[in-house]
Amino acid sequence: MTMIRPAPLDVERIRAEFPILSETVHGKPLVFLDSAASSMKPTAVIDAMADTMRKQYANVHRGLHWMSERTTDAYESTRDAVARLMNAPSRDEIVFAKNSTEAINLLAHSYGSLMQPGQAVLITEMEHHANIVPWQMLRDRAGIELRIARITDAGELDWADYESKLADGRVALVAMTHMSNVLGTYTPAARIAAAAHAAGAKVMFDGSQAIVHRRVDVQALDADFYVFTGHKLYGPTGIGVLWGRMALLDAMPPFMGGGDMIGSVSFEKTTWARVPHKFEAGTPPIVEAIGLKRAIEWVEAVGYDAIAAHEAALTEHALARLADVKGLRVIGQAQDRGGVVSFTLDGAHAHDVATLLDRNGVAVRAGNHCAEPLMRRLGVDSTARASFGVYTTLGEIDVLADTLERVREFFA
Amino acid sequence: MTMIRPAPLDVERIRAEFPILSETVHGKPLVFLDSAASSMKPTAVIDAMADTMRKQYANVHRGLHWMSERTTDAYESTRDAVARLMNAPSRDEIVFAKNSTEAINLLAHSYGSLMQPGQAVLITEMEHHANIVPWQMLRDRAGIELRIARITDAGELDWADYESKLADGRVALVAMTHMSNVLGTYTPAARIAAAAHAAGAKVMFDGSQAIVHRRVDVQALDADFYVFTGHKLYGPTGIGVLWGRMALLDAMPPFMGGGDMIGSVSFEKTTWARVPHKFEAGTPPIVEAIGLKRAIEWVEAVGYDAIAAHEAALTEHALARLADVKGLRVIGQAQDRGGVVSFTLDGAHAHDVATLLDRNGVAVRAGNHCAEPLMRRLGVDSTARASFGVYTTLGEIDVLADTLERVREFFA
Amino acid sequence: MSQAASFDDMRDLYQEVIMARGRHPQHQLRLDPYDGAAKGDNPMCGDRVEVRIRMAGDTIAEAGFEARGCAISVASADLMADAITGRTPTEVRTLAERFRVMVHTGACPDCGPEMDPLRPLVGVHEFKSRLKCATLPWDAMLGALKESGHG
Amino acid sequence: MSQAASFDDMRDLYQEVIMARGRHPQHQLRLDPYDGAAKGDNPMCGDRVEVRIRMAGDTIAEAGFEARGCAISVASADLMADAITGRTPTEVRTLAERFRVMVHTGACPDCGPEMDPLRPLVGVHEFKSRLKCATLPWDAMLGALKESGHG
Ligand SMILES: Cc1ncc(COP(=O)(O)O)c(C=O)c1O
Ligand SMILES: Cc1ncc(COP(=O)(O)O)c(C=O)c1O
Repeated sequence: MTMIRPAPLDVERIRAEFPILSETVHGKPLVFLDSAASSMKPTAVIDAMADTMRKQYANVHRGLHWMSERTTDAYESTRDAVARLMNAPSRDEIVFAKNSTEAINLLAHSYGSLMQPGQAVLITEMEHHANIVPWQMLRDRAGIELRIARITDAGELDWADYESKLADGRVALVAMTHMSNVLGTYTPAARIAAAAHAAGAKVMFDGSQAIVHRRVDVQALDADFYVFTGHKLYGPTGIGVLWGRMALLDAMPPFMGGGDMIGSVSFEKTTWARVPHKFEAGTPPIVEAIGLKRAIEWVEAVGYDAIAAHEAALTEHALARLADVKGLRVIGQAQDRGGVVSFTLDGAHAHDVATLLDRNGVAVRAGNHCAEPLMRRLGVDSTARASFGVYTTLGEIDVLADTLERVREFFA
Repeated sequence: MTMIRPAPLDVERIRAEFPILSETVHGKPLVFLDSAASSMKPTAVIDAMADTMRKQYANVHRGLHWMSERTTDAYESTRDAVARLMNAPSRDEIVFAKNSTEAINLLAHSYGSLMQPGQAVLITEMEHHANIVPWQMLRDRAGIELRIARITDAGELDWADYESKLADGRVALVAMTHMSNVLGTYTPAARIAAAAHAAGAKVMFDGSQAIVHRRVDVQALDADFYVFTGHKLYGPTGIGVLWGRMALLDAMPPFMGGGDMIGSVSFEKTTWARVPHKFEAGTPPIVEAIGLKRAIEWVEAVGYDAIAAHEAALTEHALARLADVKGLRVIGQAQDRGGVVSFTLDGAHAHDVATLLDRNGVAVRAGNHCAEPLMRRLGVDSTARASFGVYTTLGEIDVLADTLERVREFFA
Repeated sequence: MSQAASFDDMRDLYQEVIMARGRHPQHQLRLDPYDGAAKGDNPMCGDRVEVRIRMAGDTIAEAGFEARGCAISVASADLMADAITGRTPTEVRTLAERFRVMVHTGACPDCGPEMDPLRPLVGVHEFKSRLKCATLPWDAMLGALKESGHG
Repeated sequence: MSQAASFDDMRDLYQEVIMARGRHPQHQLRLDPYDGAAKGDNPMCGDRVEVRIRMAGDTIAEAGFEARGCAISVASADLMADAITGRTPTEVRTLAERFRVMVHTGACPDCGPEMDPLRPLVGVHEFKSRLKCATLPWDAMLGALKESGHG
């Protein structure tokens, strides 16, 4: 067991902002190590949403009255916050969707419809289903080839394989995770984008996990599209983001049709509104957008430097503690990794492990983590996964490790 | 001016449950007559959402741990509430989307993909853009004919025209509003469904407005699909519902791909989960579903009989009071109508009317109400629209009418 | 419930000239022949305006518009037509920018007497949702200028 | 932070026979020849089971399964194979229904001694998210029965 190092941020002060963390489960304090599935919400976010509904709410973009004006301002100002968060060149490039999954489906439908048979989309073996299935559906619908870049046994992108799959210049889009939700691997996004561009491909990063743990700068990465989801970033469910370069978004047809996304409508011919509205049909998740803005402000106030340092310390501690549990195998050995640790335990299936951990108040996820092809690649049926947030403590990781020792004994 | 009749429900008690209604606007008490755009939320709904995030939250369908189990139960129980609300035969037929617009787009993509060139979709002249544009996109994508049933000058479905457009048996789907958001017209849904079925067509009702004001029974209507949106039914933004008959949903391909909607995933071939999950890709609007359930319970507790009676009284009073305003013309004279009244005022454009009303605290909507083809049919550019909710009072309608008198003078 | 509607303060927005021009615009006409035309759309509320311009050498000889909109947008289009007639494209673009600043902020430090005819619209800055009504004709006019080859 | 893990109460779920059968199932084999086969999938967690049955006249002569899953699902499949062998399809369907009731409610008023071998799974009713682990093999088995023409 390694030394417990002082946390680089005031975890206890942060924990006090998350009311749910003082709940108990089966009579035990909740040790929530499932933040990669969805994070808990700070009071600031909860209050921002409730206050909106209590004090200043109406539909947006439609009313000339005070409530609608103010709510529109609040809703629209989230675009500024998101643009600042990811250093997007323009607020108008921020498109709201309901989650990462919808954002990727939007891209697969809309950008996908501009691709020609014979062109390819290149993903990797370590994608979440959200970044596999939409491209399979595009393949089956439009005759686009789906290519899969391999990963190494350590769980990193196999660079030679990646380059070879770009080599013939037929890849129109690289769609890759920026951080694996199973292995914790950060992919070298700037290098990936450069290679994609050199081969004539555009690149989309699935930042659902990445943006939770580290500052993302889409211009520094030279990305073309970037996607994330609110509920993992300490924000509400029901809202996600697609960022794209204006020139690309501008050339893309809409995905869904309805109110707010039109220029003018006649039965014969309908014209589209400008980006981003073209992609936002219907009443948007208004209260959720307002909550997301508050979540972004909250994350910025804590600061990505502190978050990244904190989570690096947690991950290091977790890897050290878990290494001491007999029969425990950590899945994924990437050099550059975030706060997610998957593992298997000899003699105990991941579900059984998770059930016992839960009995002791420890929430982890077990299963294939919406990454079945990755499981197959790794030669496992399922793993247990502990994932960390800004509120996770080193002590909670000790509870995990100690409990895993008892689980091992239980199944021995 | 007609007599003020006693309201059939205790409006003041109900108003006390909507904190926003005690806000002021430009120093005047808020008179919120824009509920058809989006309704205000009762404390019960706000608290249900905040409490979820404060006490019992995690991602759903994925965790074996307590928080995830309980949150999954809460999320899934909303299906039971919705099924009860609309008397759906099975909870498994309740599909969550982010709003009505997504629900209709889902249908247009998925059910639409089963249609053959030569088949037609039949809508009406009085649809919201949400029930026009998705079908235009299907038409342009797949060579499906789009037919438009006419309305009468009174703003009712032109029955002869409707029947004649069904006559050749090539209509695969009738997609019609159950209540117009501009005219207030209730369409005779059961008769419409019977005629559609007789002609071999399925029928979808856009109940975005209808279900707010009256009890809906999809079995009694003999509907095939029914769509509504949470934020108009005193519920959260970010959640809507598609109900469909199981046999139809079962035969439909998925719309979006991702987590939660799969059976198993391999790069070669992916299989789909069962209905309703097949249509719910990604992390759903969890907190919003829980809020919607509370909204439904709240509406049921007030009772549709009381709501319908209250709104009928409001509408009657509004029509009487507005008839006395010189130069004011009410648009839409349907026999069977709900709590929405559109009008124009001679010598004053609807926007100018709305701005002045707003100065006096009265929130109405002005414009084309996402129904541009209907405006063209009616020969107007725009209208002002007052719409009523369960919390609207007869006194508020008097404020509207009195203020309109002053607006008329202002522009005289 | 008694809720007195006193619209006195609304005269800041609806100044007399705006009421008059909104009701009886002087340039609401379909200019023909013309050198450039463009449409402006505000899909959120249904406003629409088409602006046409005719050039004489390097100045705008005449401007006309067809509008479907409120008093603010019609008056704005009409006053704009006054203001741009006889000016060069460069002057007009400067006017457009100053107008934008004026209606957004309520002030215009750089404005000279050439802006005087447009000043009645200054009240719009307090009505955020009506800004678009005032600026829509200007956007269309800049489009028409572009189409005429002077953009 | 000290959080004692006492798993004594977990023996209700993980009874000895479940631990034993989960680790060393007796019917985990690829039955061939067979009369009916079906797969069960729990996509939420990645469990998968395939059940095969061989009939002898009107009774199930043998059942075998291949499973990828937890102790509960493997033990449930294994105990199921014991319980259904030698029984008619009608009897098996009754067993399946009683099993369903037992694991959902923790009680089975209608259960006779034929259910005794399955009783160790009663603890599952307190672990809602694990119910599917216990019932997945039964769903697959009913599918196999159907495929064999005895459904
Ligand atoms: C009749 C009708 N249909 C559809 C919609 C669209 O609802 P949403 O914007 O929530 O998708 C609305 C409201 O905007 C409506 O009034
Ligand atoms: C890497 C990754 N991509 C995509 C998603 C999908 O996010 P959502 O379910 O919010 O659409 C997730 C999380 O579930 C994820 O971890």
